[in-house]
Amino acid sequence: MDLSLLTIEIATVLLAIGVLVIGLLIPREQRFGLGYLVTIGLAIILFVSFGYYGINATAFEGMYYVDDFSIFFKQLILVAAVLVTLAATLYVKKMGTNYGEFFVMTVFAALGMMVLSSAGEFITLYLGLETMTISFYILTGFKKNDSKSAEAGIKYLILGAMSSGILLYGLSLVYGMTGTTVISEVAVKLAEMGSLSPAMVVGMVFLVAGFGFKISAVPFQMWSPDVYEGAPTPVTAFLAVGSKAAAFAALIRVFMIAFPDYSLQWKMLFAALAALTIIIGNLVAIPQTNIKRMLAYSSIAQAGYIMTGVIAANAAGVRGVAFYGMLYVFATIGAFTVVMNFSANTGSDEIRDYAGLARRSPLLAAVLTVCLLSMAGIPPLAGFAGKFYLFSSIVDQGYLWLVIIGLLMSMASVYYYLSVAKVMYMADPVDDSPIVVPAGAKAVLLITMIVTVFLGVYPQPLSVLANLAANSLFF
Amino acid sequence: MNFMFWLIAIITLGSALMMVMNKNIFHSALFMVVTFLGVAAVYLMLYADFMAAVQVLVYAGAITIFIVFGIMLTQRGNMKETNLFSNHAALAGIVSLALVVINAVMVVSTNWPKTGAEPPQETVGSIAELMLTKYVVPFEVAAILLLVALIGAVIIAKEVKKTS
Amino acid sequence: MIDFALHNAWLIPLLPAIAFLLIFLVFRPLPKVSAFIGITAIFLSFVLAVHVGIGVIQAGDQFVEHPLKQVVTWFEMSGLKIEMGVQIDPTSAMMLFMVSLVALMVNIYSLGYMHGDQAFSRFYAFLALFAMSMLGLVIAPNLLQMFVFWELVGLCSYLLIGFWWHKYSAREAAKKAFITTRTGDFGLLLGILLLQINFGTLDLMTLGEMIPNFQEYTNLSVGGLTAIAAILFLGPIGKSGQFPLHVWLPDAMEGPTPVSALIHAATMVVAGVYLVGRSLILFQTVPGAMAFVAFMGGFTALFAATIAITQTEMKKILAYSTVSQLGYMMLALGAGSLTGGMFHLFTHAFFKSLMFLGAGSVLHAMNNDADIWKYGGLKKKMPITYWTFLIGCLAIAGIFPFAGFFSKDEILLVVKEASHGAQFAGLYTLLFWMATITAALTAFYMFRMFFICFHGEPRDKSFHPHEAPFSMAFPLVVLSIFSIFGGFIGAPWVEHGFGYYVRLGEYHHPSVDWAIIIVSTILALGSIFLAYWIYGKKAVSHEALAQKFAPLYKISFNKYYIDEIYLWLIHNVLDGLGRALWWFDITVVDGIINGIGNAAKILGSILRRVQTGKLQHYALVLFAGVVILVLIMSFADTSSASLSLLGGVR
Amino acid sequence: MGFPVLTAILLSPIIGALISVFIPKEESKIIKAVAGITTFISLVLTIILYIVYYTQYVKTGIGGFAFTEDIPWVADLGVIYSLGVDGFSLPMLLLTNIIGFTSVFSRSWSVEKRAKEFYILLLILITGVMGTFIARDLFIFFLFYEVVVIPIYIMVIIWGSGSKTKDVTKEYAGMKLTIYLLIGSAFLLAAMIWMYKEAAGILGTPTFDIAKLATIDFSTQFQIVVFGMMAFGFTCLLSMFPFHSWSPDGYAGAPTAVSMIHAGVLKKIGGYGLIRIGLFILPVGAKFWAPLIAIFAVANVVYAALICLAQKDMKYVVGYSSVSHMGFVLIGVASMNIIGLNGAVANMFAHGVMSALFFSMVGYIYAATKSRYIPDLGGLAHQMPVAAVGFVVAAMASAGLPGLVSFVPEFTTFVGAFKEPSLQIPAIIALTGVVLGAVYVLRMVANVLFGPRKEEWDHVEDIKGSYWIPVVVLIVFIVAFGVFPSLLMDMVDSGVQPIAAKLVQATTAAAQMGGSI
Amino acid sequence: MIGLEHFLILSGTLFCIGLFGALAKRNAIAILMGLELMLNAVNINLVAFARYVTTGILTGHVFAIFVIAVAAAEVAVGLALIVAIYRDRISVNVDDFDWLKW
Repeated sequence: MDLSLLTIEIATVLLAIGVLVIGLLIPREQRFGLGYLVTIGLAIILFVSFGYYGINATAFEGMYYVDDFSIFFKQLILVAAVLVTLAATLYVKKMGTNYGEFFVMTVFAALGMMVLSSAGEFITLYLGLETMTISFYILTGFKKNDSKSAEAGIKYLILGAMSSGILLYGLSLVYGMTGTTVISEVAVKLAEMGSLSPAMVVGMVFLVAGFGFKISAVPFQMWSPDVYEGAPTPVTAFLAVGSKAAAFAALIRVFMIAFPDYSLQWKMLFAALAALTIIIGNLVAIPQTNIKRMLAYSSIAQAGYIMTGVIAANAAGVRGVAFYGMLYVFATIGAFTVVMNFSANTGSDEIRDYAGLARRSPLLAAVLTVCLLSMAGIPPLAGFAGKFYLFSSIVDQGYLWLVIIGLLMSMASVYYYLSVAKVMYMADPVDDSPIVVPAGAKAVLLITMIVTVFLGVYPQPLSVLANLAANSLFF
Repeated sequence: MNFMFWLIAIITLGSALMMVMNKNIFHSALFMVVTFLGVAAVYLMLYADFMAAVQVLVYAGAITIFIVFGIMLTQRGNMKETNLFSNHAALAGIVSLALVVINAVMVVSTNWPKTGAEPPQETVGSIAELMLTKYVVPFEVAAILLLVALIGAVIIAKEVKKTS
Repeated sequence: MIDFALHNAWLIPLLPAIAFLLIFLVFRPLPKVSAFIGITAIFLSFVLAVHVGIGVIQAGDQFVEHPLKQVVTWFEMSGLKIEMGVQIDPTSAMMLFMVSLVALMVNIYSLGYMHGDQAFSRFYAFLALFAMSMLGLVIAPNLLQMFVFWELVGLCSYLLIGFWWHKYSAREAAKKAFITTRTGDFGLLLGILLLQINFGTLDLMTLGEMIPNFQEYTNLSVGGLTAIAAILFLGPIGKSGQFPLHVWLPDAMEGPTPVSALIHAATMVVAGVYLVGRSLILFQTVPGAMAFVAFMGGFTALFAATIAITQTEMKKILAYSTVSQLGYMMLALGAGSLTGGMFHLFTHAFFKSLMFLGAGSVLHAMNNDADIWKYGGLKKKMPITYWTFLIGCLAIAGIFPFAGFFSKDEILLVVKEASHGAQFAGLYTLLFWMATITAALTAFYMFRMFFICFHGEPRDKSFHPHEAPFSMAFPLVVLSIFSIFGGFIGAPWVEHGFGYYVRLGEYHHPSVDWAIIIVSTILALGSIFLAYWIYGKKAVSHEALAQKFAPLYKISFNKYYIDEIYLWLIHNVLDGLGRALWWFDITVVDGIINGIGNAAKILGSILRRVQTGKLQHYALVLFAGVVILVLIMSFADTSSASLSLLGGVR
Repeated sequence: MGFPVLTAILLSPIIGALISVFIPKEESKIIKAVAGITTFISLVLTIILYIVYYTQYVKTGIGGFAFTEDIPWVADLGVIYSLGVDGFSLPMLLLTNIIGFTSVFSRSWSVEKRAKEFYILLLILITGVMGTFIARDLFIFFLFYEVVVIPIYIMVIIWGSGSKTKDVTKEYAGMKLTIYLLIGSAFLLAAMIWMYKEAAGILGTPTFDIAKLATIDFSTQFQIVVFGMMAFGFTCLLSMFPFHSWSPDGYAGAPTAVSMIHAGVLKKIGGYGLIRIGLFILPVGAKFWAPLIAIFAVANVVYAALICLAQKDMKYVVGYSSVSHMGFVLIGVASMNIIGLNGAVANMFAHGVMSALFFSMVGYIYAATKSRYIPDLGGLAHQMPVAAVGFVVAAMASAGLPGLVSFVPEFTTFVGAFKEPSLQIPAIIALTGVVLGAVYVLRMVANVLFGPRKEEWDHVEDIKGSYWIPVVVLIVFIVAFGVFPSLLMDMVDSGVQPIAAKLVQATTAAAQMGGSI
Repeated sequence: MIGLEHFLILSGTLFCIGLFGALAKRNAIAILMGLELMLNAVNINLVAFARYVTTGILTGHVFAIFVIAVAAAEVAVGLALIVAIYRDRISVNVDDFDWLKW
């Protein structure tokens, strides 16, 4: 048994526990360095993880994948975690208690995501999922002086538990039909069985519901606006990108590897859900007045776009998902970094309070605009390239209608994104005081903006990685 | 065997239903314990002795105590009318019933790949072996998960000093 | 020199063009220099034009069939080649001479007339621009070049009518002129396009060869070609002020008088006639078109003359007279005589510009007060103006031996000949009589004005008229000389006269029709006498006459209310349509777009309400979704159409 | 190919924008100078290119793409950073640079505040437009195409203005413009993606190279659908009736420079794409849709011209007039023969310079008087004679006066249209636009510039200083290309020839197959 | 003869009763209790499959044990959250938890 394959995960655990212990040992006033410590640790792990490309091995009898696909998603998660922890320092400090634990929980959530993206077997998958989710329950309810935070936590917990219940039920049915929980073996068993049995129909729908909850696909999306709004903003950011991306990784592995024989059925299912998700996400985002809520709906819509890559059910589609997922990390965290620093300064998340932000802090305004437009898929920002990858993977499979819906709605989404830009650029600020942005957050802002622009203009580097990831899944 | 099954089934489901229907949250908790025990009995029928033991220890023991503590912390005095239905109970009923039907139809119409072999009499050994070899990753993850839950529960339940 | 002129005729329009640029870009602040440049340029052009004319005459009728042509490609693409160049033949040579002469005279005249005007330089710049355009039009070897300069003269006309743009009336008149002629140009451009499409060329010579045998080259029917000719004729109708697009020309008198003389009497307005003359072969090939041209011309001639009788402004009367005379020219062309049309064009240019300049002299003296009823007795105060104006009047009235006599008789003659032709004989007979009546009316209204202005006693003593300065008198004299003797070149007794050079087809020596000569002379003299009787001798009160024929007088005085009709049409129909469409654009086209946007917004706010904040509602939706999806998945056969809709449409 | 001159042209404004970022925002004069210099460099380079191409490729009959640059960009998609100019794109590039350079010196009263942001966005905008015209790779084309939308939005909402005659705000105008164009581009993008995949299937390797795509014979059905989607996108941008309603509002709302660029060049991307991509790659589909385009084109011309008559806001007059003029372009496109296409392309150029001058002058007057409402104005030639000259030249060019740039293109367009028997009636109707054009334009000229002096405008200053630049430069081009149209037409002809040849070849092939389309 | 199907139907029904409780009850703790029933039902499934489908291979048991562990963790966190929110709103009625909406 080669445990070196698990280096990344082990390192992450050690980091988390190390920080936890250090946090307990040092006095309260000195704990504010812990955030940076976590960031540096995660960054090192991220750096190390590049060495794991091309291994394409499994550990524990096919139960745990260490392939390029999982590495890619782990890197995605690590990038998200690095950015979030770097950006969150001011916000967390303002939140008050348990400074160190916040970062520890974040790392644990990241660990859960990593396990999820590597899982080659249902039990591992389930535990990864739950580690991630339970960490998020805690993080969501972390803001002790804000009752909304607890409400979001309880909502997330109850709904999350229901959804994992139904996911489990689905998993159990698949296990019952195939007698195995290993994904690759499931495929073999199902291939022997041939036609689709009722249990598999129900099982698949339950799995769709379970994963659909995590990626917030309509009609399983309803928790996300409330939770996104109520959760502390760094958590929202991490939740929006990390949990979604990891769930997509697991979903892709389960459906593409385990159920390729039923792809006709689940593709149809996903196509319908994707269309609904895109439409409803974008439409409801329009009347929002709270920026976190607006971003929540927009992130629902984003999930819809990413689902198109799943529908393709081939390497091109996975490449699209991987590519889009990564740039979505930058766009979303960029946007939420603006939001968290803005609210750390002003205490507000209302869009109308962003009036004149362009003059109070040009950087915040510029980053928010760029990130939002990237989500809308406006060239030359990365979102455009991402959408191109996604939509080009399904257009020749007869899903032109979905492509048109996707593109139309993404252009319509510009309406509410630009409404924010309008407030920031056109209106005069009510309060002229400048916005304080700590160096770490500034770095995050610059990184996200530069990467978003750079990947839009020159997507080649990321597309190489995404290709590796996609191809490793189908080797 | 048949009789035993039906008895256990009725007890389990009946107490589950009672748990749901009861308007006194404390009584509900008691019915829940009965249900858990019923499930433990079902495990025994399925030759899962270790599972049954875990069920009794964890569920009927630990989790029930958790829940009772929860109830005690959040309810003051009179326990009557503490566990009411909400306005949309009918809708919830319809959805649940639909799922019952779906499940039943699905179970009946599916050709399950049963082996027909006799089950092993002893499970603890194999479970232990599986846990420590093949399933060591989930095992470790579960450990971390419990740690997370521990820390988290402490952080969240801890009272904050009202500043300002 | 002659040879140089013939082969470098492109210099003739180029010189004024250079003058324009110099004045406009460099010498605008220096009025004297500007005028000097302008006059020099046009003088040089004139000299060249004279040499060209001599060269053409010396060559005999060689250039009639084989014009001297020099072209360069203007632009070219696969299947379309447009050239620019110079075509020298007797007709264009005649025009070059006439245009440059009148332009020169007007340039000189303006020295005095525009003296002291704020925008003196600009005036000379525009005059030079106009000279360039008009000369360019004249020498055009193809229809497109003609159209190009045609539009440019239109522009100059616009700029010069609106020269005093701070006057409300001037700005409106300029606009009206441009738009009205534009309406005609729509037809001209359309006709040109149709010719280009059907014949593949716009070259006048080539067209001249192809059109008579058009059935060989195209699949046009006679009717089709007639339609093209008629459409093309819309251009001349607009530019040459034919009915019903004549309305702009009287208003154009808002421009400075030299401009009226040059552009709206002698040169630009005859461009339409010239164009028809240039493309007469097209009209001749289809007799219907000829009859159309003739009728429009004849009708306009009479129509304008009836209006001119009652007008009270010198320039207005002259303007209607111009319209009428242009109709005459059209009539001649419509009767098939290039000679007749061009001859009258030639002579008319001199005496009409003479009269306009004379009128300008009067206006100048009368502080630009236009009402003739305030004048009177100017004879003594301004003798040169008086005598030269008289010469003009006699010329236009067609009294022997003045220029108008010969050209007018030529027209009557050809119309009479046409009335003996094979087709439309009745129409031409009618037109002949209309022309004859017009001739009488012309003499009458001209002398009416003449007597009112120059004879009798001054009616308004507040004016102190004075004779024009030399710069203004000199052109009057020169032009009156041409008005007296200009007709001789086309006189019947000249062996190789005007008709020998300017003709279409074989040369016929002009015959003398004594009947026409006598009748027209008697009518003219009679009309002059009548005018004298009413306005000179005041034997009959003109007011009483007006009272007696009140309805007729009113209609004539109000120009048949055509302006009012147009205004009504424009303000109600055209603008009304515009307003209606704008309403449509805002409410329907925009409305649909905004509606879609608003629908999305409303839908968004409705869907938003689904999010009630109650977590069990969310859970219900979640599980209901699961139930529905299971049902769909289990009851829908993926091969069936309903579901393949989701995944099978390409 | 030595010096990457096209990249240099493209980069010059971008460098200007980057420099501007580091200039303190109080130094608005320096920022403007930087913008002016960098766009001027681009302009000069483009003029040199134009001359070189004209003498070495057009006159010699070589034609084709020159000054090409190919750098592999995204390998797995087959995207190549592929630039080049031919007789079609070069006039468009020149147009962009003329207007880009002059727009820097246009005047709008609102720009004085926050000048730094304004010029940075303007330079980005100019670069985007340029890139579209010189991209030979569809992906790069699209990338540049959409780059321009957002800067325009921001510029409209910050420096724009509402209208007195129509109940619109600048926010509305900007949003409408943006969303409209983006919705159009959604279809365009969908069509492009599908075409790309289809082509990849046929060729075996993915490519966006327009020339390579044009070698493929797509099925008739495919062409019809894809061209339809594309045409929707492009004609939205070209403001074809009934998809035009963003355009007058947008122009009215935008600051002068944006109106100039938008009406002058940005719109032309629609026509450019329609011809370069639609007609060239999907000729059979184009043939199918041509009659509909022709009908809408006629509607464009007449409908918009009539609406112009009812306008009392200067910018709306010019806005609707530009809608009207696009009808000419569309008729040329619909004619589908080389003459018509030549006319269409030349018309785009002509309308570009002409409308830029028009908007520049209107904007100047607006900036000076703070009013665009025609009844408020009048007699302005007293106070601002230079602006009046520019205005009149623009008006005359708009009316299609020969000797100015737009006459020959319009004539050519109509020759092309009349060549197609089925287009003759529409063309005749559209020709009335020439008359109506004169009516509304002259009315505006008369009511704004001429007439008695109004005392209230005596404080207004005439054009001076750097504001001379747009007037002079644009008039020079308007007159030069008007008097010597072959400078433009030869160029355009050489660029359009391959497209026209493809059209002829494809449609005859389709006719031979017996398929009636 | 009692077979797999019986157990499956039993577990399904138990699942739905739990679900009903979770969907229809106002008390947040009652909802948690319903959730526990759902997880129990899944466990019956897993154990039943291990008994009938993969006889001798106890994957299902292992799975079920992990589910129990997770359920315990979830209940712990859930109760903590309920206590936390109860402190603030003096209510465990989930219908009161609707500050976040629309």
